[in-house]
Amino acid sequence: MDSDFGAVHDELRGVARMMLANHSPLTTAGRSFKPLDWQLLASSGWLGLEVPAAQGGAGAGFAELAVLLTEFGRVAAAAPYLGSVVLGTAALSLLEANTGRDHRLQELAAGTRRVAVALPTDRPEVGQPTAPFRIRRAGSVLEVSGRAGFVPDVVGADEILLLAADDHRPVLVAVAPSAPGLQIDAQPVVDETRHLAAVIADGVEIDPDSLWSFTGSPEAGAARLAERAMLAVACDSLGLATMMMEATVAYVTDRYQFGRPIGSYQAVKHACADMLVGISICSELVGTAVEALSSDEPGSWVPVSMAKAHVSSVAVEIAGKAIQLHGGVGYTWERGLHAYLKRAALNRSLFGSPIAHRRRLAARYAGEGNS
Amino acid sequence: MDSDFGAVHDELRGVARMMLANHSPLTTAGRSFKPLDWQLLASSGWLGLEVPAAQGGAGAGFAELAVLLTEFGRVAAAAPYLGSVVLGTAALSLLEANTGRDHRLQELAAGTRRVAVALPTDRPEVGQPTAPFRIRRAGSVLEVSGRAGFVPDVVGADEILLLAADDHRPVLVAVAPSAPGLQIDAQPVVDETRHLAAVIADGVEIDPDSLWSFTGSPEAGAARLAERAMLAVACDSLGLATMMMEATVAYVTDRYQFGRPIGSYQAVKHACADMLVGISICSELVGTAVEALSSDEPGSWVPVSMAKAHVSSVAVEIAGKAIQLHGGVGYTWERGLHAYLKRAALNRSLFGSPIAHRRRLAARYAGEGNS
Amino acid sequence: MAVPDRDLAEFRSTVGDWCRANVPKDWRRAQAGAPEEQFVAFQKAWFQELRQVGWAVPHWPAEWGGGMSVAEQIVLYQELAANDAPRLVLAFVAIHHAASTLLVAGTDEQRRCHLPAILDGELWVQGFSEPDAGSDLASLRTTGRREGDVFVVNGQKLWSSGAAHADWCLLLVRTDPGAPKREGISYFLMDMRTPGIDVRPIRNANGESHFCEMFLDDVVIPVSGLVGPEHGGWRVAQETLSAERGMTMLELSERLGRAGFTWLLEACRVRGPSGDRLLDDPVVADRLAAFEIEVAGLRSLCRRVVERHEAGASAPAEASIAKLLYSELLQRVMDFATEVVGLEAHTQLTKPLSSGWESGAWMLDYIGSYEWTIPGGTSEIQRTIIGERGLGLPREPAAR
Amino acid sequence: MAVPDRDLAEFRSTVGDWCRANVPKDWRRAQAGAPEEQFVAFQKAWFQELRQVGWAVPHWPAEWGGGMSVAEQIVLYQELAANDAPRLVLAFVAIHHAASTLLVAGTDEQRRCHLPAILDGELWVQGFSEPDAGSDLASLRTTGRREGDVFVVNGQKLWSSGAAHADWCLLLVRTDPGAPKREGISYFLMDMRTPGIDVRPIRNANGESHFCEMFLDDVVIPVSGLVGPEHGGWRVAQETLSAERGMTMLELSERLGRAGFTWLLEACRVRGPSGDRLLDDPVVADRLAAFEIEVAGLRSLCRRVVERHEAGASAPAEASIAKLLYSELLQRVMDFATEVVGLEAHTQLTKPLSSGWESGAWMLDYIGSYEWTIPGGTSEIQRTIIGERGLGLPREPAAR
Repeated sequence: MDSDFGAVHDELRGVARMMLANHSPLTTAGRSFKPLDWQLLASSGWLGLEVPAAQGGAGAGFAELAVLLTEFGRVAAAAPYLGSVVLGTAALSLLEANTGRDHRLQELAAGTRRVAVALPTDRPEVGQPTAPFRIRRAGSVLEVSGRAGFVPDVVGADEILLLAADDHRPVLVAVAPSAPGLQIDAQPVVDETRHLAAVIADGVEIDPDSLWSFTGSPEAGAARLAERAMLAVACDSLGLATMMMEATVAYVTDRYQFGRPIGSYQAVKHACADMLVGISICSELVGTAVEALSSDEPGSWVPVSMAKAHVSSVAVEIAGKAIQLHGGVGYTWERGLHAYLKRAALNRSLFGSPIAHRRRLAARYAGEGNS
Repeated sequence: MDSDFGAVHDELRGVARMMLANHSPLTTAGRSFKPLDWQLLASSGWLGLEVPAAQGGAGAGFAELAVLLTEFGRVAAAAPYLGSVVLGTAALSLLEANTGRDHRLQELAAGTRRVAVALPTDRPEVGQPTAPFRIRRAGSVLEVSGRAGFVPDVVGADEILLLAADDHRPVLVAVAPSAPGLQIDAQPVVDETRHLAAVIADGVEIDPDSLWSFTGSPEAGAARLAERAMLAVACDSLGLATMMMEATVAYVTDRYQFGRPIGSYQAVKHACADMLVGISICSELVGTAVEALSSDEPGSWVPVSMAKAHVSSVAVEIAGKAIQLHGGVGYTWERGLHAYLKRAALNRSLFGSPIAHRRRLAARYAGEGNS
Repeated sequence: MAVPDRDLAEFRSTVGDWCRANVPKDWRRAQAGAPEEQFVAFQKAWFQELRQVGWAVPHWPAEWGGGMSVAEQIVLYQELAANDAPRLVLAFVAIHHAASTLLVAGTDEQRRCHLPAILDGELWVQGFSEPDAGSDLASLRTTGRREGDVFVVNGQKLWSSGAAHADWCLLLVRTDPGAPKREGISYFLMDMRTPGIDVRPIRNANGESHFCEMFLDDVVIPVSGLVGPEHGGWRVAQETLSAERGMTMLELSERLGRAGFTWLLEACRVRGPSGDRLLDDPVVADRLAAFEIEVAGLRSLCRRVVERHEAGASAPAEASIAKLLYSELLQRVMDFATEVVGLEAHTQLTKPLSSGWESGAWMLDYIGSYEWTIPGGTSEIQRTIIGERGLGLPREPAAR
Repeated sequence: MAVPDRDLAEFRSTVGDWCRANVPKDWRRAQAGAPEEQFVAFQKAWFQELRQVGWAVPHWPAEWGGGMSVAEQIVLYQELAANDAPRLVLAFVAIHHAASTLLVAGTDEQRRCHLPAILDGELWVQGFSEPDAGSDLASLRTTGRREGDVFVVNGQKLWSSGAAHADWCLLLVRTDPGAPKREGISYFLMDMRTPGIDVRPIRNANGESHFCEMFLDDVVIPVSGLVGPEHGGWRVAQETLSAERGMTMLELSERLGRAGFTWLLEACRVRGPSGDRLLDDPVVADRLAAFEIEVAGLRSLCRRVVERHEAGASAPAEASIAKLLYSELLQRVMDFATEVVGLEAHTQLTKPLSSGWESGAWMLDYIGSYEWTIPGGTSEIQRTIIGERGLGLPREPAAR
């Protein structure tokens, strides 16, 4: 039930599915959650999918990235893709052009540099993310301070981009992980496929050349970054839910109890049908949001919030039901289903809870006019 | 799955079930919703269940009344029992003794008088019902004004008791339906087994002998009346849900499709199991609330609100599922199931919606201490 | 069949303008609780209005008066929904089931006889279900005995919506009682004026009487009324029944979004006696947002289903997915609306019959929603179809 | 068995006082993520503490060290829950399943041998499930070949919780391969020190290893280890397995109410960085109230189930109703807690094993809830039991 973005997407999806086939916790028997080989991702062109050809990238868009993100979700991929590619590359692309930026994009596409982006992760406000850091100017000295929790893929990044308020205007500030005054506290979570950390800056001195403005409206740039994060998580949840459905269908077809495959029992069959029905809607919501974000539609946050709220919830239900229908086997570490449930539940809370997104959507109803 | 209040209740239940057996819309083929014979109810002693023996009643309590209310729910009984017995008799019993009151109780028990009580029906505030009417004193003249919507069993009542604020103190005021300035607007609803009306008083002059104070705390008296209304509706919903389950079990046992009784299919069987599970919890909640209300426990509103919120919701689900599992037959007027769904949905909204009751319960969490 | 986006936008505004000029402003109020004859007259008139602009049977082939692309049909139904145009509920069986039966399996003569007549207002009814053949339609027992050039039919049909007004009937009859149950059924066109047909209305849960029982007592149908081969009617029914379901689901999902959800929002914006609005309750707002999301997903899915069907790339069971989603979402929305609107939701005692499955009379609409979760394959049957055809899960063992 | 209310109130305060004096204040923190041996030592010590006051096996007959009335047991478990006492999870199979097996079907000698030993700390494990015999337990394939006075057992058992620490095993074995599947099974007491037993831990979804696989390779069990008749073990298992479920459900539902829901309330009262509390979100408050209601109903139901069981008036399938309700409510509460507490709920990586199914580590607790919806008859199996035994609905046709 994947969305159909045409032949190019089908090919990208096919290649990705083949390459990732053996990396799912379902096939590695839950032994490890080893990150995907970063150089392999680079050589596949997946790190520079959205990087302009001039900087060695593929010059594609978010629609193509979404195909990959869904595939990564299918295998619950442990890779710093969210931090470095979905957010890092995009953050740089949203900046006004400068040589430092172009150079970095080149390195990102080549896989020789990794970055992370510190956005507000937990409770997004309606419409506009609040910068978790702020800039202070003392004479010619620039300092940044603030805190962001649960930032993806910070550990191991060569550089961290902080979303900071410069006199209320959102900007990005690049800091080295080793910068004096910068503290990185890994925040291990139950989901071992994701790596999060708190980033605390206490008067970190910054090079004026590392303070960058967004192209066009700074608020729009910051909002766009946040929307990418939300939708990336929705794509991930769609992929993992689909994999959970397929694994369950395969299991209940093979597993016999009382002389029949358990998939022939209505309780099991109808639960699987509900998975397919749920995924069908999720797939539409993601497709609509991806189209809106890719084509820079104004108001794209609406389909993005819809997708994030719904898909991230349904994926938890489906992963949970998958464990239930696998019976005792599904509850073992070895079978690997747990990795999907944990990731699905984490996805639900990353970049805005379903309740927060619905609140954001419902705020549109308040006017007396049409919605 | 009825709650067990002992042998006396079993006997009362048994008699009631026998007497009411042919009055269900399921057995009358939906032809009519004729009210139960009021004199028959009187001669069964059901109208004076809670009336003291001195006034010709049975001197029983709410626990016994609850048994009957549940049986009335089973047959979706069309009778002005809620207005005249559950509220009317109780309202009079909660008053300070006086001869007018005692005389009325006697007539109520005998079935020669019917009353209705105008409480706030739709959105009960936390803890304390707001009187929908107010008393104005102009010299020696007493007037009452105000409005209450959806008051049960007003049409046909010999007297209407208005919950009114007398200088902020809740009192009851008795008015005749024909009193000048009193307007009664029938509010027909989809559920043909219930009869509701708006009562509008615009400066209705009242006899000082018809203005009555509650025994003890006026607020407690008014609250007790409201709680009785809520719990009566929960009992009704429990009874009708139980009947819907039984009718469904009987139907799916008899109805064959694809060579098997449809009750042998898991989709149907498990749906019926969920009905029983739901009713089991409802039965406990009602039992706990009846015990609390019967024994005048302080804080009885908590189990009452729990029962009203939950049982009135579950009953709608069960009645809806009953129609669904009866297939096309369940959707016909003749089969009578619709009367149960309509009554269940009306019950859900009468005397406080589930959301309002849950809000009331949740207000207890706000303190920092224990709940 | 690709239609340029610009042309579609133009078509959209054409339909919108036409609707604003031609949809009777007060039709809902006028039709709510209207007598049967008035409903029939209104439906027939509206059908002719749509026919004049070419929008009554857009899905038919061009040679018979249709020929609209799927992309344009989507726009058409979106705009009809957005402008709250009456639905063609009375002609539904005629323009969908009868037409697709004739187009797929009928003879040239049958087509020439009936398709133009349908455009002129000929009404049809389905005679499929029976008291003991509901979900298990193939177990039907109405018999047809061949006597030379005619069949003599006896039996009872149920749920024949609109039989009281129908001119013709699509009839399934067991013509070979000895054959396995799906192989002894024939498919007929039956003239409703034939002697021996007794139609009795059945009141539904809302008190309306559009369903009927049909008693057939030695009804004579000529062999020329056969569609498809003798005893080969089951396959005809399978092929033609669900033909137009995709576009119908699209139309209904658009109406659920444009009419149903929008009215619910409006009801939640009404200020109560104390000046508060339901919308100001965050619990209500949260549920509204959840419904808006699901409706958006459903509408998108329905568009995709018709596009894929047009492209010959239908996913298995996706019509069942759309039907299950629409019907259960409709039911949940109407149930919720009844709950939050509260007692007022119970005071609306009539609704117009020409609407989608939402009228703003929430309690009646909630009850009416069972007309979608039960007929045409109950939700339980749909889940089995989705599991078996959509996911390839094993079938249940057959009953002994 | 009626105990005066006054005595119960006094007993309640006795238990409460004792708990406040004896429950280790910091046991949850100390036990979270503690090494296996520490958990075992803690459990054994706590068992002896309870034993000393007579509360370790209150449900046993007085002659064996129990003899508490049901009314008192209810009070005991309510107070243990209210004071967050550790649960006897390690001895669970010993004091419940082993004891009820011995009491109902064991010989005097078996009872004299094991019941006092259990009080002294003897641990037991269940050897019932197998890889291909999960919900369909009776299809088990472990074989027992009789050779004179012994049985030689071969096979594989799964989900044997606590096998690594067990001294004895309750074992179901197919001793008559030719008989119908429920009539060829024998029930054994197996000494875990017997040669040929290989126990391997299985990591569960939370990374804990209390489940085990047990490989049996020519394990010799003397005939004296038989419980009930040879080949008559299935009935023994049926009679004894669910004996104590009622009181266990009562204990767990009390803990869900007193520990689980109360901690969730506390988590929702914590002020966030911006000073707001989850509780201030009406959507959260609404869900909390809904859960409080369901938990109240469940606790009441569980009390009623044990009282009716004591009175010999059990309603059919009510044990299944209680189990289904508890397990699914537990799951929904933990899922909701994980959702609303948000990312912080994922940072708690360990939980103590001696708790009920709630520890305040919400994500782990949510995952752990599947340990209740799957084993001991999945929720799907429970619904079938409730439908068939509780409501008398017809069974499915047997598979060919």
